Amino acid sequence: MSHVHLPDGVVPTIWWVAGYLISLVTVFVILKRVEAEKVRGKIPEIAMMAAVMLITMSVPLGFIPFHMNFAALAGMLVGPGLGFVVVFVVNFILALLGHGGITVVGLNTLSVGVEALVGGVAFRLLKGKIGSVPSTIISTTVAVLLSTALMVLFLSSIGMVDIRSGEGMLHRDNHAGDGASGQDEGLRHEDAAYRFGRMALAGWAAVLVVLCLGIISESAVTALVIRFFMKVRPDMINPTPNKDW
Amino acid sequence: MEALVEVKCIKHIYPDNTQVTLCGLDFVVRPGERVVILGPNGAGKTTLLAHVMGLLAPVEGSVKVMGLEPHKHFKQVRKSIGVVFQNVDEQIIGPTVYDDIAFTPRNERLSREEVERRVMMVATKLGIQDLLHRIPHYLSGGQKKKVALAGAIAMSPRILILDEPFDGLDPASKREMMGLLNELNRENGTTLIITTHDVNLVPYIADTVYVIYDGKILTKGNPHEVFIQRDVLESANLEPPILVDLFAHLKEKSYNITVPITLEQAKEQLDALLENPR
Amino acid sequence: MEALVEVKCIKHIYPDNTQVTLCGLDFVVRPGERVVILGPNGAGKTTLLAHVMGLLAPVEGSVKVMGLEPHKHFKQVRKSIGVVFQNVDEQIIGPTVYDDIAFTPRNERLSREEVERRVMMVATKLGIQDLLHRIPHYLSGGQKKKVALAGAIAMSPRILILDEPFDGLDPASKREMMGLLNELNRENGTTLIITTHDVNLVPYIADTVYVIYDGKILTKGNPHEVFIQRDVLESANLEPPILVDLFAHLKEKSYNITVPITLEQAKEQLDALLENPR
Amino acid sequence: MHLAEIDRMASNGTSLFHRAGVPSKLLMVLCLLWTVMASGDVLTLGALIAVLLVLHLVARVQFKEIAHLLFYPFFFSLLFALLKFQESWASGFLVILKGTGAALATLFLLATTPWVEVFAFLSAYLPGTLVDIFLFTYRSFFILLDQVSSLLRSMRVRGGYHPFNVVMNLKNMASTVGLVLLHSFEMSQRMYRIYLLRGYDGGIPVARRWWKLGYPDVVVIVLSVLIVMGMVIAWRLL
Ligand SMILES: Nc1ncnc2c1ncn2[C@@H]1O[C@H](COP(=O)(O)OP(=O)(O)OP(=O)(O)O)[C@@H](O)[C@H]1O
Ligand SMILES: Nc1ncnc2c1ncn2[C@@H]1O[C@H](COP(=O)(O)OP(=O)(O)OP(=O)(O)O)[C@@H](O)[C@H]1O
Ligand SMILES: [Mg+2]
Ligand SMILES: [Mg+2]
Repeated sequence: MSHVHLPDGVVPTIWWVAGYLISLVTVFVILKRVEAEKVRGKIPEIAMMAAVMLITMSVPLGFIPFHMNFAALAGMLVGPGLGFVVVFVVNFILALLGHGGITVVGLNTLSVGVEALVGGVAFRLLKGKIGSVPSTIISTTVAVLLSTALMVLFLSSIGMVDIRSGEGMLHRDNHAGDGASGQDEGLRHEDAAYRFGRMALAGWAAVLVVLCLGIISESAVTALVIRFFMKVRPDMINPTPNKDW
Repeated sequence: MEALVEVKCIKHIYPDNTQVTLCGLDFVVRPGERVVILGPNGAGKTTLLAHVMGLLAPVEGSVKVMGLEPHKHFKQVRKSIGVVFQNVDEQIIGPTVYDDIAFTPRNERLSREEVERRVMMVATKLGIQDLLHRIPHYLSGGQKKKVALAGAIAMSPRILILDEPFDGLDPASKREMMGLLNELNRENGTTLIITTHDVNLVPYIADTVYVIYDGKILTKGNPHEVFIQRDVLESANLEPPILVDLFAHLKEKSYNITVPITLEQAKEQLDALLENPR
Repeated sequence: MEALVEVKCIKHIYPDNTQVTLCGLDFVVRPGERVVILGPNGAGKTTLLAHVMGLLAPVEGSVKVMGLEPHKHFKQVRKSIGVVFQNVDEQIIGPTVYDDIAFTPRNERLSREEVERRVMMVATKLGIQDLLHRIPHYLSGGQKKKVALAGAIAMSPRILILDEPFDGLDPASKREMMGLLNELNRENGTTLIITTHDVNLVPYIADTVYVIYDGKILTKGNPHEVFIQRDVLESANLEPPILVDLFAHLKEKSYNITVPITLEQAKEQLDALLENPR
Repeated sequence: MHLAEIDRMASNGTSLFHRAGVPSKLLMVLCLLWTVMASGDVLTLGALIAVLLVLHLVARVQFKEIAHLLFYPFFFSLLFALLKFQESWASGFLVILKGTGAALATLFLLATTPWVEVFAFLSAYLPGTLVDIFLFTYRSFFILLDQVSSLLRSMRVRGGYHPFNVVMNLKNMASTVGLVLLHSFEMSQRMYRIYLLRGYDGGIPVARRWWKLGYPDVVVIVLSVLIVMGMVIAWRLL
């Protein structure tokens, strides 16, 4: 669970509609940018990647109820743009099949798709310079962090979460008019901690711990997989230039 | 001798409510025995093997391996069992042949030297030392089967279970695989449980043959006993080996022969018969 | 008769630099012929078929199908070819059996009625009408093979290519599959190109047999001609069918027989011989 | 694997809802979704969820699978509910009920309609490439699922499963994922060539058979209207 799936019903309607529009437009633009002939040849790969993501999401890792998501890996293997398409397909199917969030497929795609985009682009930039395993770890970590940051930023900007206290932004009267500027951060933090009790803090801390574990395991497994490919099929990691984007 | 494996009238229900039963005779395997299971597609051969391995639990009936119920005592029983699945691609886990053969020993937390010793031993036995650093995915079908077998016997299991080990192999590779299995049986006393569709090979690899069809174990016995029961085989949608078919024809014409099951026996029989027709 | 398929001394290099050559005799298939290709694992059978289908292009030598080079004129050649691959899962595209059989007709932009007519026709021929609205991955192995075959023959191709179609089937299903193929050949004049490891089936399904080994086409001929060349078969790591083995033994003892290749021939030969030993 | 179970239920079910066409079911599910999203109090939501459960019951859906699947939306909405609980218990529950209820509504569609049919319907409105990707994903998913479960099975039999050892599992998982990816990419290349051979030139055609309205469709449409009306009346009363 290196990302937080938004459930239905927490995001105001305009926002999830906007999310849908933006992600669909992105998908269309990506599919249009590549020539029809090429996309067609890529469809099996995109679909396989999506299937792999769907399947690995259901493989339990010991007793911890989290799963890999491999969006960054998708960006590295099929390319950043097509990786984004993969994320859309996976999110859509998952939402239909009960992970919930049919209304927020667009937003979830944007937040996870960023991982594919950033992971894929960063990997392409780095791998020539510092070798594929270190660049995998860096790209994955950056991608997951960025996507999480975006998610938190988004949630705080719609008033679900207060980014400064790291908590639920609930008593609107308390924080009203603060905007995103955030002066006297420390003070408010303590203030908030007292006010909202231990439960929220504990919950949020748990989320952070899980997040760290998630980032570490995601990077580790992605790196191991990339290393495996470097051994077996290096041509898939270093495709001939401008095969796709 | 006490039985190593004993399966009594089991019933299994797959998640989609497909019911598979196996009643009729009991399925019994004794130490050191070579057992072949015959039956048409969908008869339940793979299902039976999965119960013996402890991967499935029966809803009715009993499965015992060395006196234990395999699905309850999975860990203990697993250590006595080596398995080669039908589709070896799905069983080769390691990124290199060496890693794959070392998979079980490493997971048993053996020391590095011990792991290496075992890998070298089985690799030598199967003649795949040269492949140790290759990537399994790019080996030929026959080589992959050998790697899978090597991985299965790395911990010297008492029982070796093979689901259609000869599938997709050319005749020479089949013969080689048979030779390897018989050698394991002879030298280490490994018990073999094998399923196959190739009846013509059965006489060379089986002490006991079980025929299953439509939820029942129809018959058991040594290959000769089983193959002369042509009506049973036919009712199970199977065919007797070609030689049995041919000599049964002669027997019907009341020539004085015993139906042979191997090529050598057939040659002898024919020679004797032609010397001396009636 | 002019050749439908003609392959002359090709060489192919896979991306990982594995070189596969096929020289020696030319591979020639005439309209309406049933051709079986024999050879050990890794001999290059699947590679040869891929060239005929136009999926691979040779770096040396020439491949002609109906006078065209298949990899250059892929679209034209494709329409005359139906294919059943070894792993049928990879070839079933349609989300339902109906959609799968209709895949090629629809892509050829046939009218809805024509598509339906064709689907019903092949489904009836193969006896899978009841499966039409099922989802392919819930079918058994044998059923999937039939669906794949139905999809391959929906456009009534002149040439039908089958890579190990009998693999993993039980004897009854094998016989059924053979019956279907022979019927197609007899009734529609479909040319068959088949690879298999099961030499015992070859006499029932082949007009011409090619033996390939180590980059060469070693021999060709009708099954009888090929199977009595035991030295060639042996040098190709193959075995003659059991009956050929048995009767060759008699022939060596200078009994007056012609080596049979089918069970019926064998019975006749034996009957005649026993009536009349020398 | 729950996705496979749901698909199996959808493909093999025979209830009234299984027999209804995609458009009418889609209409009903959209109505349900809208009511779930629009309702603002615990009581209405509770009633809607009760209705949904009854619908699942009528469709003879296995609750065990549903429960497993509902764990995800429950868990994720719980995260957000934790933040809301400080406001009031009711608003916390509202988040959980909304998240779970919406998931329950979409599940109802997928538990009574095979995946394929939903995409076949959507294919009229989505670009061809995207529909092809969805259908390819569907096939690939089931082919790979078989492979993965076999791989996991072998791993178990070969002693590679350690329920409480995350590091060991991570290592084994990485090699499994690598293998599966390798198999799948090579398979996808083979499959693409096979598809070309079979005449693929963009567009996997699917039969659409939903222009006929049967009595199950009528029932479904009436139910949808009732649900929406019930919602509107509930608003009036409040
Ligand atoms: N995972 C499964 N889910 C549902 N049904 C199954 C499953 N595996 C097998 N079956 C069914 O159980 C029955 C027995 O199957 P099994 O695989 O044991 O047959 P088999 O004798 O091994 O056949 P084959 O010779 O084709 O390998 C069949 O009807 C099959 O369809
Ligand atoms: N995609 C590939 N990449 C690299 N090498 C390959 C590939 N496919 C086949 N080969 C190699 O080419 C040679 C011929 O393989 P091919 O699959 O044609 O043999 P085959 O006669 O069909 O064998 P089998 O009976 O096992 O199916 C083998 O050495 C094989 O390893
Ligand atoms: Mg089986
Ligand atoms: Mg082949």
